[in-house]
Amino acid sequence: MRIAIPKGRLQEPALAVFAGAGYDVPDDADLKTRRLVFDRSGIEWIFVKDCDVPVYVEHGAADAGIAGLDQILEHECTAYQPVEFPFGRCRMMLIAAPGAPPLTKVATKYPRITRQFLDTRGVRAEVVPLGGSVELAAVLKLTSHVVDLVETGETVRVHHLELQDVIAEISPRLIVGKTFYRTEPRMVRDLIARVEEAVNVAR
Amino acid sequence: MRIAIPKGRLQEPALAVFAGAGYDVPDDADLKTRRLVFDRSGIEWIFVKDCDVPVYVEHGAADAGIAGLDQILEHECTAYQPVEFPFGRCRMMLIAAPGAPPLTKVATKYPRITRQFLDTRGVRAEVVPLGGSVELAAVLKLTSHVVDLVETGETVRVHHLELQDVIAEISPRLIVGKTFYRTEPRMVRDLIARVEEAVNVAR
Amino acid sequence: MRIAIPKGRLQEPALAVFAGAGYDVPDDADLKTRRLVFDRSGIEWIFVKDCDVPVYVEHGAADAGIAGLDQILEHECTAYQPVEFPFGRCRMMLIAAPGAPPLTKVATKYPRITRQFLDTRGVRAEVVPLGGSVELAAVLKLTSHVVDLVETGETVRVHHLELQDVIAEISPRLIVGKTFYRTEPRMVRDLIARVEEAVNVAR
Amino acid sequence: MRIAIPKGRLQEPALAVFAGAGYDVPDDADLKTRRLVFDRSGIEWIFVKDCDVPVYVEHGAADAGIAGLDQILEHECTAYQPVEFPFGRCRMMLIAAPGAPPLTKVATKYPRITRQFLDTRGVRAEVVPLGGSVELAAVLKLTSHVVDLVETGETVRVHHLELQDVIAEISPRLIVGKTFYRTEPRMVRDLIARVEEAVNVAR
Amino acid sequence: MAAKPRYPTGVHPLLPEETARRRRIEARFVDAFAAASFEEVVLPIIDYVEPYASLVDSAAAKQSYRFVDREGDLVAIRADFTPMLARALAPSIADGDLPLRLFYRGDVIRVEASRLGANRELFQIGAEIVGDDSVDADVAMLRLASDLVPNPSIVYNDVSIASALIAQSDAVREALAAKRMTAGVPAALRTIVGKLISGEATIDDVAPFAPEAAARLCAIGDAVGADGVFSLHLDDIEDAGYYTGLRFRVYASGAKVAQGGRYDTLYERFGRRAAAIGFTFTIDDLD
Amino acid sequence: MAAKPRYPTGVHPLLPEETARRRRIEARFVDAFAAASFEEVVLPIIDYVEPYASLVDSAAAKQSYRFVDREGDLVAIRADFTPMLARALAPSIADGDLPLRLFYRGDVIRVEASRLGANRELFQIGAEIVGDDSVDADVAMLRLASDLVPNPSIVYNDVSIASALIAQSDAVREALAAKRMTAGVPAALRTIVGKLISGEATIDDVAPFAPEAAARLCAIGDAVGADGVFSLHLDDIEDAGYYTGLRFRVYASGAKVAQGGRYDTLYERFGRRAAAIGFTFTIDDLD
Amino acid sequence: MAAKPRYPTGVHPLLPEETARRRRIEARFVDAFAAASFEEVVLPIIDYVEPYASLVDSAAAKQSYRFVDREGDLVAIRADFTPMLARALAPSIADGDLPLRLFYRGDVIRVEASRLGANRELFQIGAEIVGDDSVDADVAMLRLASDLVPNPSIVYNDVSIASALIAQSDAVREALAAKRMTAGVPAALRTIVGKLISGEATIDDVAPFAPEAAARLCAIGDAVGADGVFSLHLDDIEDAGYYTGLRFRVYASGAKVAQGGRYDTLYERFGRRAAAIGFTFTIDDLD
Amino acid sequence: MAAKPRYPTGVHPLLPEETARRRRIEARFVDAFAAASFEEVVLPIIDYVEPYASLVDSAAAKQSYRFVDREGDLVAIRADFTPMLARALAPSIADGDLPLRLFYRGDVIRVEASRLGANRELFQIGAEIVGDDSVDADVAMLRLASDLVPNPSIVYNDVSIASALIAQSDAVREALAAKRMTAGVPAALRTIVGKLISGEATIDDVAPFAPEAAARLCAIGDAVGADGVFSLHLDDIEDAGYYTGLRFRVYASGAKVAQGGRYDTLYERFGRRAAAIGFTFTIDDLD
Repeated sequence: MRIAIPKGRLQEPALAVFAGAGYDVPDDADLKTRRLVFDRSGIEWIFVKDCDVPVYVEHGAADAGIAGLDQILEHECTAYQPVEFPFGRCRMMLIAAPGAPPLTKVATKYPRITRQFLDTRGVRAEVVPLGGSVELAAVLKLTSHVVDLVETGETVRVHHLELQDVIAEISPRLIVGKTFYRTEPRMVRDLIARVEEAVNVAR
Repeated sequence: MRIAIPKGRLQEPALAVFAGAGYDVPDDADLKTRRLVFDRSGIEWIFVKDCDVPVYVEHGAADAGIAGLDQILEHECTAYQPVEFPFGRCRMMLIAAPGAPPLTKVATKYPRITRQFLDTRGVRAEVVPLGGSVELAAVLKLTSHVVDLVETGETVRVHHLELQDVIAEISPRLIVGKTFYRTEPRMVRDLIARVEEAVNVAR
Repeated sequence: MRIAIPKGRLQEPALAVFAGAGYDVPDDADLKTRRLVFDRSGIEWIFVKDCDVPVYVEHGAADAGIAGLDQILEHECTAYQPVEFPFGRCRMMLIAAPGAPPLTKVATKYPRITRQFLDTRGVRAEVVPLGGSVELAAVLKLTSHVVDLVETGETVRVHHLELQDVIAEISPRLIVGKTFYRTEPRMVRDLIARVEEAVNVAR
Repeated sequence: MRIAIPKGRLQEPALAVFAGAGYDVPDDADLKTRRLVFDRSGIEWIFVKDCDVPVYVEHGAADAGIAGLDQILEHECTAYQPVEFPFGRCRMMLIAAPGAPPLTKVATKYPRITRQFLDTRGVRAEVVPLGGSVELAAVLKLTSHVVDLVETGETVRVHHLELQDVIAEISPRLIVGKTFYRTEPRMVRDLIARVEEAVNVAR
Repeated sequence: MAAKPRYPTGVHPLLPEETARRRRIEARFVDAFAAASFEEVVLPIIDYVEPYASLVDSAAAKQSYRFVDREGDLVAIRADFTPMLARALAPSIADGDLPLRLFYRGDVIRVEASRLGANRELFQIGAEIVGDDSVDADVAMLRLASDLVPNPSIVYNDVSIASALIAQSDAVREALAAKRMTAGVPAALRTIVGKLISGEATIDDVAPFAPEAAARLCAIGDAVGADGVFSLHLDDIEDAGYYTGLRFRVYASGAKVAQGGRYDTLYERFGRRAAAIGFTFTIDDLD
Repeated sequence: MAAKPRYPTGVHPLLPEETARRRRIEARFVDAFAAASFEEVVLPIIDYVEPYASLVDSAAAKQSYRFVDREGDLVAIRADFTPMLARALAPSIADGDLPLRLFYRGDVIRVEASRLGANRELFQIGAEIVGDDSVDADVAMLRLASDLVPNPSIVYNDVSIASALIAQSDAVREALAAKRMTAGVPAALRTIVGKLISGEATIDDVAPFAPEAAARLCAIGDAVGADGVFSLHLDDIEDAGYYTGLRFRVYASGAKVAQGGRYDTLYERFGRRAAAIGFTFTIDDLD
Repeated sequence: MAAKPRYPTGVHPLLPEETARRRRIEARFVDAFAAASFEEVVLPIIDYVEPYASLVDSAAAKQSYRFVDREGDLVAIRADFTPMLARALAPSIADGDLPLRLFYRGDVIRVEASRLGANRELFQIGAEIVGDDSVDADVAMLRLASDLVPNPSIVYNDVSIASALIAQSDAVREALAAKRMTAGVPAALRTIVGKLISGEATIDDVAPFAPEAAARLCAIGDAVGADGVFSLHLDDIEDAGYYTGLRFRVYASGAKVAQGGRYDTLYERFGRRAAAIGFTFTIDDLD
Repeated sequence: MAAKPRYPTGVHPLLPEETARRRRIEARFVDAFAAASFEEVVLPIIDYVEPYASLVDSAAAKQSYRFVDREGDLVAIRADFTPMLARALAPSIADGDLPLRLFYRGDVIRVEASRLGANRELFQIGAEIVGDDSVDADVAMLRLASDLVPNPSIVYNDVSIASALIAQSDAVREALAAKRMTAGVPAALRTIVGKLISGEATIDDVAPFAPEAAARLCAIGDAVGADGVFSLHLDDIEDAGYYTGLRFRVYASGAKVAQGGRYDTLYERFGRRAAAIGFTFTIDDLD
């Protein structure tokens, strides 16, 4: 079984969950190395960028993994989501540039979600996909709005941006590939049960 | 005039060029702060992710900037490219997974370029856009191939991947927005002349 | 008011009806001349080929006329049909060539009706429009079938053809153009009333 | 071999040609009967409406026949036309209604030819197919123009119509079906040679 | 002069003279609408087919240019303004705004001849009152229509009367469509249907079957009068389509030049309840 | 308020306020054109693709809505007025008519974003002089363009200069396109190309390569002056397309609002030799 | 060697080697079907969209090539065999003929990637029994499917069980889709839904909600056994679509290679009541 | 029995009986081709229109289903195998491979009746030798074609003869097309054209105009003989299309069942020089 762990803000809590579930996860020493793949008692742990986890699972290159709903939706990932985690929750929001100009261009790391949101709203606006800070794009008037995740709202305040609309409530989930789910039911049942258990204990 | 500097591997040489051209660029102290926008003697320096520079210039949110040809092509950016830089050169290549399996899936940070490359080759293969390491994708058999930049080829060797095809020679360029170029000819001429000068001196 | 009379088998009964309705119709002497247009006490009588009556009325070149349902349907004529006549009734039928071969080609003077009939039956067959005798076409094996009007069925028997299907019951009607009907209600009411009267008397 | 003879104005000269070519054609006695098919020394003579001759030959239901160019074109008949006859020549013309109104509607027995003529002229006009006299249609203002054959021009003068444009020079031709031409070359050669001979003699 | 180029069915360019003529006509209508304080809206030349699916029968649908766009959606070139206006307006209407007086202009393009008719590009100008279901609105629109052409003859009726009868037996539809009594018409309806066909029917005759409609028609009749411009045709059931009440046609010099009526349920289909009445004039460039 | 409906890429309705704004802009242009005695023509919203095949590169072609009509012909929704005007006019022009001063207005609809640009419905108004190849016509159109927007900045050039150089070596095109000298540029041209790129080039510098164009540019320059509104950019080779001589762009408040030039061979392609110069303004409803 | 030509999304030629491979696979299936006395039918590569409108959700519809034909009808290139077979067969079936054992083969062409999946041309071979609603037919088809690939793993279920639960609360659908209990699931169903999600659910657990389906599954289970080839997944509710009872998927070497089930109401939609069960194997040329 | 459904022009399903018949015919051809060591290729059911633009006249193009795909490219459903085979093969051919013996089978779908002909779905099976320009190849293909149907009558000619004459005067084309001498034919050619039309022409008569073709025809004639199966028709110039030399048609029981010939320049258009000769049989399901 190969499990994908998202690097970045979700990595630590994710590993904690699996550790709590009694899995032999890579330790800090391992993680200090530049390696990204670890075999631990029959399970292969791979560390990939958070946005890539759904891709690995969808393609069956990983059997399971932990991914935020933002990335699951953006990739239209069809994997099952048997466990939702209490940590790392936030909101995806539509945010206006200082002075809240009319909505004409939206900078975002989530072009697909943003496009769908605008379409359902019937808004004719251009989506500008960015790799880096989208708040900066609003500040520099590249776009009239941005779509991004909001946790504390600190960044938004600092840049005098304006929260306008909640697009989705975001939480991390345990995701399991469909084929793996059907072809290895025992392994899957065990994995889900243990992770659920660990989450409940942690509560 | 607003100039976009790419964060990351090109930032330092880029600033060096402008400094050499006699521009009052933000100093290390500035850069230690988390700020990304600096006004220096009438010029606004903005620091954005490398892949976003062409976007800012194309939309006129920046008048000029420094960007790699990889990002210029991926964004089909139409800005002028009056100066090519001697530093930071590399190649965009098609790389096979260990054992060089038949080409069926390609992981890349450059989906548009990769799609065009495959089409001109008449190859039916799926492009898998990734945000993180694409070499890992090949190692983990997510895809049969990857398209990525190759400088030393070290990563490729380490992962036992196989260089198969050169897609493009990549170099950083000074890019200038078309409207700015036409509406502020004097400023543009001066900028280009000074940057060219600095480059030649550095040679 | 201009009224179109179909030359041929319907001409005599048609004129009889209008005469019975008290209209001053052209007499035999008139009809012996080669003229086709006659002014009689304010009404213009025009004599056109039976298949052209619906065309004149549809285009408003005639205000009313007498036409068989076969021609009304074939021309998809939208005129009102306030009176149906007891004379000149017959059936439009699908008729097979001697030996009733499989249905592959149909000769007919009614291509549009035939096409629709075949489509509703889901039959893939070629429609061969003819100007002359369609029975001959079946006899000479130009087509496997024909669609034509059948009164006594004599022709069919003579040629050893086989009646296979009734497509429509055909009768002549008084037709009145829609615009004329709406813009000259009084004239229309009077015309219809008198013709109906005459028909009922004749019964 | 089955040969199609057009009833009507071309019937007599057509039979004369074949008689002159030494063929044993049906005589007047035959023609007085209502029969339409005659076997004479191995050749089957069929008498069909002039507009149907190209249809019979195109479908191979007749091997050869005599047809006017007007009908050949209207049916886009692909048969070979090895002999052109000196008799029965005329012109297909565009004719305006009295007073020559602007061209908006054209009544005709040749809808396909008329459509093509109007298209090549880039004229937006409605084609109104009629079965009967098209001159009458112009007189009665059903249409602004008509397309019809003109021999002496008498009818046109009588109705005060106006000849406007020659669409095609029309002459009757001997037509031979392509498959028959290729599969029975000897018969074909003999037929053509004899008919040509007869035509030249007649001159 | 070179041969004139051919254009796709339903379109053609207007050269200066034709354009001037077109613009003059437009101006006359636009001024009249402005004077009656109607505001203009512009409707798109193409739109999705799906939102209108329930409104358009397949025969009519096939008369418009339709194609699949890059997203795989079926799109059609504008062939009828009224439903487009409802779809465009419905979401933006605030209660305070109503009633709205709007007009629009532009080409509708049909790819298919309707029956014997020619393929024609049709330039249309129309007006509509949204959010007013009063008889006054009916009368206002009838009067406005009658002012737009010289010597008009306007035929009107209320579609709900015929629908009430047809609801009882579909044979009524055939009889009224052919203007001929048919065997199928139930005994109970033969008298009224007969009167409708023969044209003898009065409002009192139909009142029992559709009291409200009858009352409205009376009120309208009183208001517009019967001075030869307006005439009530109770047997007229053509093209009821999405119309729910008053239905009328405008004839001038022996040809139909406009048609309209009331469609109080149309806006609902696009998410906003609002009564509406409108008409559309067609300036056929061929005539 | 219900959710706003979505419309196909490139179109959307204009509600009263937007429509009023659009009509105001139209009126301003129409009055200016009328004052300069230009006459209006109306061009069809769809046309066949084939007649324009030689004019449109496949990339541009794919930016317009295209579909196969009932006759099986490939049809496109209007995406560029100028060639349509030539096709519509060419057959009807009589020698006596020339020169003609014409204008047109309407939407062009693009299905595909051009590069990073958004999908936008573009309302365009343009004018053209047909049958006058004089410098006076060039100047007249430049002046007319400059009168239509406040504080315009107009950049102009003659495409035949660059073509003359590119004819000698295709490397020149790349160099001028990138604004960077490349190895490929032949020695004989390095000086002039260098000057063009660096912006030092004067008319005298280019005269040897394209004497006529140089002479015309001088005459034009003398006429329009260099008062800050008009500036000559000899290195500008963008979108030469079907242009044959003068080429210009109008900028206002830092954005391109119009472009135009001379296309003396365009009418020929549609069967009628006639010089022509025109420009098109784009009023983007998003801005 | 010249550059390989590009082909439209979803198609490509097969050169001799690939063709030979394809024909070998075909032959293996065809022989197996013939041995089980299934007869072949050939289905058209294009068909009208309208007859299937009620069967295909718009998302799926957009995955197929669709275009408007010369008559103005919307046509699609084949993207799913099963409904086409029903439409083609329904009118011709005489009672005496039933049950029929039929098979078909050919490409289905999809223009759009489904989610992350690639655009792929899919060669499919399928079989169907029409007019037999017995458990024996279910078992026969399951066994036949299991004989067509080495070491298959077949997951089966009955869609009517989940539908019975979902009928009581739509929240059940979400829970079963995500495999996670959600707040919305009503108390009365939390136990069974929980068991289904956790995989503890037995046939006895679901019997109260869908007795017939439960009984059938028992019978099927007894017949096919649980030898590791067949396993019952009561929580499996994917792609119920037009299926009415048994639903199964065939996995081989870790990938899904076939799917099928029972659709006893499908033929009715095309005018002929007839139970039917079938499956379709997909041979992806990329793998 | 319910009413049979209607299908789009050019397609329809085959029920078991028809399918069996179709498969039997296929098998007969496939065996014959295999025996002559031809290998099968599979060609896509749709392809871009553009690569074939120079090969297909617009009339023929409009006989096939054409539509614009999601990328905005014009796509057509297969209507002719030969050029598709060339496009598919050209890039992959290595010199060592040649000559190649290939065959293919499948439907071609035409949306439009050709003239009086019916709309028909045509199932075609064809074979081709690539990379062999010898007379032996010509003879081999003629013989192979003659073995595939009982009592065939094969008419052959070399298109280059007529082209040589037509090159001197286009009037020759008309004369040969109508089979009637016309005034336009230049004096110098009247004798030969006359002989061709009258059928008296011999190879010696045409040799002066096209020596090579004449020589080839002699060689072919000697090889295939004149036993009543093969006959030379020097006047046959139908559908020369992309053919460059030998052209032949196969008739059986009074109908044309196949046609073929040599097209030595076709592969070049797709980037690979290679001579080729092939033929295609059509099994019309209506007959």
